[in-house]
Amino acid sequence: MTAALVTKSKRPALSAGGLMKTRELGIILALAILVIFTAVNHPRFLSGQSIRDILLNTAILAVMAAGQAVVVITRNIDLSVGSVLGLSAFTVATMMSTNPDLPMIAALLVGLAVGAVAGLINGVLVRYGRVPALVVTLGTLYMFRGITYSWAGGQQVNADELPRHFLRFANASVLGVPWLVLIAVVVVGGVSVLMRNYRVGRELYAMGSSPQAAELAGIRVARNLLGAFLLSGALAGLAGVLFAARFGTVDASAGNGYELTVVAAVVVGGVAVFGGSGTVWGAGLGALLLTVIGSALAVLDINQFWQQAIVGALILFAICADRLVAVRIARSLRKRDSHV
Amino acid sequence: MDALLEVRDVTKSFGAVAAVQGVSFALHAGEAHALVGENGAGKSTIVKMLAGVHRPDTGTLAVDGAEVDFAGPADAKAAGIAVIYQEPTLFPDLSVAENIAMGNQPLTRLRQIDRRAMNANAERLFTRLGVRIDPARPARGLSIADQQLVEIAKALSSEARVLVMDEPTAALSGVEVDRLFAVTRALRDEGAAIMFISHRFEEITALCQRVTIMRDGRHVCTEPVADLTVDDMIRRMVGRDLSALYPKQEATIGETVLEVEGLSREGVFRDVSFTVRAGEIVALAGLVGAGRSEVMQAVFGVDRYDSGSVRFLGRKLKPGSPRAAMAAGMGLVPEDRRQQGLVMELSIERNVTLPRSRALAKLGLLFGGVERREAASWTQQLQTRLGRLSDPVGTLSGGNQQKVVLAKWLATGPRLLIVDEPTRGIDVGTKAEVHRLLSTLAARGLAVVMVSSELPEVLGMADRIVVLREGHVAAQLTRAEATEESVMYAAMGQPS
Amino acid sequence: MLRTHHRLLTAASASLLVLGLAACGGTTKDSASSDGGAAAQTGASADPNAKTKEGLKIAFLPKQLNNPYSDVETSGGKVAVGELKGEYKLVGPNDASASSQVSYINTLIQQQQDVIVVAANDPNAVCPSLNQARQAKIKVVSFDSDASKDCRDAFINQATTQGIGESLVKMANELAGGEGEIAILSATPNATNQNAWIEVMKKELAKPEYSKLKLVKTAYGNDDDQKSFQEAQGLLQSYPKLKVIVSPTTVGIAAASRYVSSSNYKGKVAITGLGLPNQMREYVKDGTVKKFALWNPADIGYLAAYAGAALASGQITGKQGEKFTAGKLGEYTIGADGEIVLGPPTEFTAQNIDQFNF
Amino acid sequence: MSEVRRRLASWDSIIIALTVLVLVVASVGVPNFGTSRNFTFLVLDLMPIVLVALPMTFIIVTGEIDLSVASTLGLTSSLMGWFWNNGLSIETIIPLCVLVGAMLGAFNGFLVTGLGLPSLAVTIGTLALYRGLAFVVLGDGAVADFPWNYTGWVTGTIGGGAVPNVLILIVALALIFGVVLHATPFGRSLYAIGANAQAAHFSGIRVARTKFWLYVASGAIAGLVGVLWTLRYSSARADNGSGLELAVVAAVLLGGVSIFGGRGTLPGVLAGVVLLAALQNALRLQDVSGQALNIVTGALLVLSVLLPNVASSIRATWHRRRLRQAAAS
Repeated sequence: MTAALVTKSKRPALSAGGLMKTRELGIILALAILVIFTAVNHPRFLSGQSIRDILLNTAILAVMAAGQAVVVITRNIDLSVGSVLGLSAFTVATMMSTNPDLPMIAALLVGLAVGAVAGLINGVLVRYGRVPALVVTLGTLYMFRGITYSWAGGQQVNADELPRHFLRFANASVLGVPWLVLIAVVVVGGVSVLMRNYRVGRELYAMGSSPQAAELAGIRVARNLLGAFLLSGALAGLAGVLFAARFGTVDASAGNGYELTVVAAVVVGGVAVFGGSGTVWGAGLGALLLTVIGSALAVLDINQFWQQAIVGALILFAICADRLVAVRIARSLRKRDSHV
Repeated sequence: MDALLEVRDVTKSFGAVAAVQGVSFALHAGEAHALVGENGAGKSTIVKMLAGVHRPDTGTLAVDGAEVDFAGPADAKAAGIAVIYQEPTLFPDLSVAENIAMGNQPLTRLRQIDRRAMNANAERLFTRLGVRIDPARPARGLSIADQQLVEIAKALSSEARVLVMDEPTAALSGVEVDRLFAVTRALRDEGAAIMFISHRFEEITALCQRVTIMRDGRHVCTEPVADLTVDDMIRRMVGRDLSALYPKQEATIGETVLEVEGLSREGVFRDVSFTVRAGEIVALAGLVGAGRSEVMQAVFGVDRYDSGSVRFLGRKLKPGSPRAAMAAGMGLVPEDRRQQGLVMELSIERNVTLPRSRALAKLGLLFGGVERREAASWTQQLQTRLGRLSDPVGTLSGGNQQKVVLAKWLATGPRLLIVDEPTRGIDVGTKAEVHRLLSTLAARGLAVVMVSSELPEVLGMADRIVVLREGHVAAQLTRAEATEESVMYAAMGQPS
Repeated sequence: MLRTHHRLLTAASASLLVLGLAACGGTTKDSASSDGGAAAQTGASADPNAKTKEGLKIAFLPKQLNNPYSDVETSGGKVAVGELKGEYKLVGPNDASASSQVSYINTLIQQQQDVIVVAANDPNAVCPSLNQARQAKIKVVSFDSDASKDCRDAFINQATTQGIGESLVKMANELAGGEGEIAILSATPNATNQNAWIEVMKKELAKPEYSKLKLVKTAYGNDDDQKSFQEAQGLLQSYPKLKVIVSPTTVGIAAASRYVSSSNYKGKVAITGLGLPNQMREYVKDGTVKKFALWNPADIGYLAAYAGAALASGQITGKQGEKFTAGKLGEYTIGADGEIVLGPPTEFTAQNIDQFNF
Repeated sequence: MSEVRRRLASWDSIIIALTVLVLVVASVGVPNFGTSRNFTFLVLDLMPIVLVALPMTFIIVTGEIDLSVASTLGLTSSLMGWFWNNGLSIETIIPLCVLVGAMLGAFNGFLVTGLGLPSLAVTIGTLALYRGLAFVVLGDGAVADFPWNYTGWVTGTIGGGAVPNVLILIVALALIFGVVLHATPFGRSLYAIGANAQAAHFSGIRVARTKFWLYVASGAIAGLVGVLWTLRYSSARADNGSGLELAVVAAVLLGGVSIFGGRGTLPGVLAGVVLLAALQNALRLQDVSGQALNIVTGALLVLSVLLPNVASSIRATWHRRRLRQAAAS
């Protein structure tokens, strides 16, 4: 293997960082093309109100996508997020309608707590029960939703039952940026930095990249895994509060079927389903892209029925592209190392 | 001199198989200690206990004289034990520098990871090892040698007091081995304890002061290396005379069965040609990573090849189709029994009859214990020790698992049997049985290709030896020409 | 191995084909008559003087459970069943899907109810089950959203289709000031009621007096709060000159009002349609909504329960011209196709809205 | 442990026993449960799940998954309405829909085996794609005027008795799938692929091709169920069967099939389907809301994997403790 020494002197054309950048660049490019095309046909698409609406619609999805991305990076999945959102939204809405004097921060904390408990249950079952995440979260998807339904029993919390300040939170803004959007940016940004620059983040990547090696490397797999599920749950809980504030009407079916949209955002955003690669802010971009597609279709007056089909095609396109890029890089790396 | 690390009377079994039984020895500061034994002697289990992966069933480990109970690898790491495993355990998606620094990344004041310091640190370690690997590239796609070097850098970076190295040199070139030893000696002289596992005795004599020998999961002896000759060590490892292990029978060599011509696959092997005749045992020798298994897997069709041809019994074999190879009369006992040879969760009978289930079916259906009868007959012929045929094959010992794999392929009635590391990880007794079986089969006219890393096995069994180096045929030696030296010389491309 | 597999596949597909072809050769849409399933429930004659039975088991099956409008409707039904000294039961799916409604109808048949009062999620999909119910001597009254007329005994219509369509156009015209673009935000595209009303609206809009009103789009919010909310957004983005959104569904009008009241379209775009006063009060008070209409939904449930009881007691059979008394609401006459019309809708404005609580 | 005891302790026998228990208890304790008409309703309710679960079992046994089945069902249902509106005869439409289903499955199969993409991601993608296309084909509308002799056959019973016509179809297909899985070389190869695809490849099993055909079968059955669903409700709609994929996967896993592949039996799966449907039916007759059933389904699903794991780790602890005691004495 002496030849290996000789060829190693060349710097690689694509470094790890460069690779990841190209992936998110693709989404940004797709976003840009879509926005420009739509705006040329419908200038109002770029009006302040329209951008505000898109960002508000993205916010909830992006918050959930950030948590989901962390779980998927560890080579797991959390299908229960839609149900956790529903549970949290209904809990918080009920609480706020019976205690209208509670401050907004109480609502946020309760939502986070409800989600965190749900996430912790998932994590414990996955880690200590040794039950695959897909099975656990499919099970808790039913269970959390069932709990919400049994509790709500067909009731609905309406906008007029909720305190003003709670509803205003969804539209109020700081320096022109709505709170909802601000929260989403802080969550996606914060989790991105955590995953990129902190030890625990890199350990989560390592766990997804090679679970056995992670055990051998002495990474505290159990703690990290519980943390990942707890984060995903807590963020779904937070999303529940935002949902209640934004839509004002909450019943037991809030967030039904959201899990697939969230997973789609994460996958489109470049997080590999088999873990280890992708970024949280990529997932956030994925959420934005899905929302913009929805809005653009409405504005361009394309039959709204195409929307779901386009989302599906986009997911398939994203994973095909990732696969092709991976194959090409593997080939180029092998060529570089080979001497035969 | 106080013992830095002590292994006290540990036992560990997996299901019915006792991997380690009552083993004790001590590692001292400033000592390089060799652990030798045949494959399957229990060395890797010891390593995994030291690493905190396995907990001893009975017995204890002690660090600095105090008993410790490792709940996981983190505890072992915290106790100052670093391990380089036989198979690299890298994170393919992370950069090389991150792989090395995992767990103790340099931090900035905000407790963020200091990437620049991390990369510089990796660069420094590589310089110390005398290799050049870009610290920022992902670990995915590194060659096996480079992966092993990253592993070594990883262990060095943790500044451990005990460094356990499980066959670190298997994939390395002579220059790289020299560098590694220089670094290791420096560590040893700084007061670290080194545990070194290798099959190369010259490396053991070059590096180590003491040696612990294991056989069949038991401790044989721990003695200064200087007191033992290589022959002593081998005798204690094997526990019997070598010749009995390799019961080579004379066979009449028949017509050519397999012709491999100019077989190439980019980045793996190139222009490999050789022939195998009926009744002949041809050994494929070479270092790990020389492409031996890859060539035979391409011949059998489980892997593809880019150019060249495989002719079997005079007909060109369809590439990339194990099914075609099977139908033509070829069988492959693969290198990795757990991953390639057997389906561990399935029962013994299902495993034995897996390639044959179509032939056993009547009207497309498998009824009335036809598989069990078939499996019973073959496992009996191979004297497999088993409970029930319906037990999962994973409950058998390594040697008996290997017999099941052999049974599975012999049941197909092959004209050519490819055996890849046929005795890896099985006990000495079974080893001899497998060798006897292969000899008998060859004597009956079966053509055998044997890939093996064990020189004695190669020399003891083969009629002809094809030596691969870096993916091409370095030499073809007859039984008469072959010696340890000549084979190693060809395999390494330099005097060893 | 694969050959066997092929054989099995072939065998399986062959048997499927046989299955498909066995029945008869070449039934197409044009040759098929789809009324074979109608239960023969004629012949029975009404006895207007029959005594109203007590202890009737009357079950309500709304489109879905957690819908405030349905809640108000069924609460009226509960009152009526109490007056009739019957047994009231409320069941329903969590999602507004026809298939889950079918399972509930089946359960009600098993439980041997006397009357099923149903709001059909799909007029046809529930038909076979409703007919099974009728064969099991259960009377079927549809309310809110009709099932096919050959699989129920009577239908409680909130108002005539014509009347609602006309009043929706009239309100839109007033709010638009006689000219400009309007859009409709409906429930699901196959919702029976809404589609009938929209049909009438289109006919009305074709009249000369509304020639300056232009219907630019009909959007569908699927009676889902969030979807309706986003559809309202989409309408306003796509049609900058939009003056009025007409939403003939309580979910849609509430969602659209909430969006407009929180956006800078407030005051520029008017919302009207059919809504519940309690849900709309806020938006009427803050000026987003000037005027909307609705009948009293509780009365629908009330009337449905009485109609069911009258059917089960043999006072009526569902034929045109039969009469029965519905408690406090007085006497009703059955119209064509078993339709019973509740009465004209009420218009709500800032002046009168506080008089209503539902 | 003896072989008999091991058989008895396996999850699929537990689930079969549980199913029988639920059926017996419900027949005795729940009024109207044991009637022949309720039996008909029960069979009709579980028909789509049980049929889709057959190929799904095969796919999960090989370690893959197909989440797009319900969308395939929806798309074939939509197409069925569209074809019907365009004047095709029902006898042409039915095989055509099954064929379309097979093609949709083949597309999944190609992406999974041809391009080597993870099946979970692929079928989440086609779940959205196929459902979207279903809406594109038929919009939110419904086509309802299917001929009575077909809709009536699906909802009807043999000779007007208790046995629904579709039960013949269910039994026939379940028999075919059961025999293929448990008594043919093809079935053997599925377990080998699921437990260790590499070893299967080394044993001459054509892993990719096998998986491809499983997706085709899954699509074809989903297409057939799309037809049956449409006929049962005499309503071709784009949203038909939405969410069914989760119910099917839940039933299959509940029946003791390992999500990692290589383990599970068809009788177990059938028991899982019947258990869920019977519970739902019985609870509804008792006026227990469907919501409570969600909790039961979820809990059963998690327990079906959790309990065997807990049992085995308890056994391992005992084993170690015995060894330690033996060493100490």
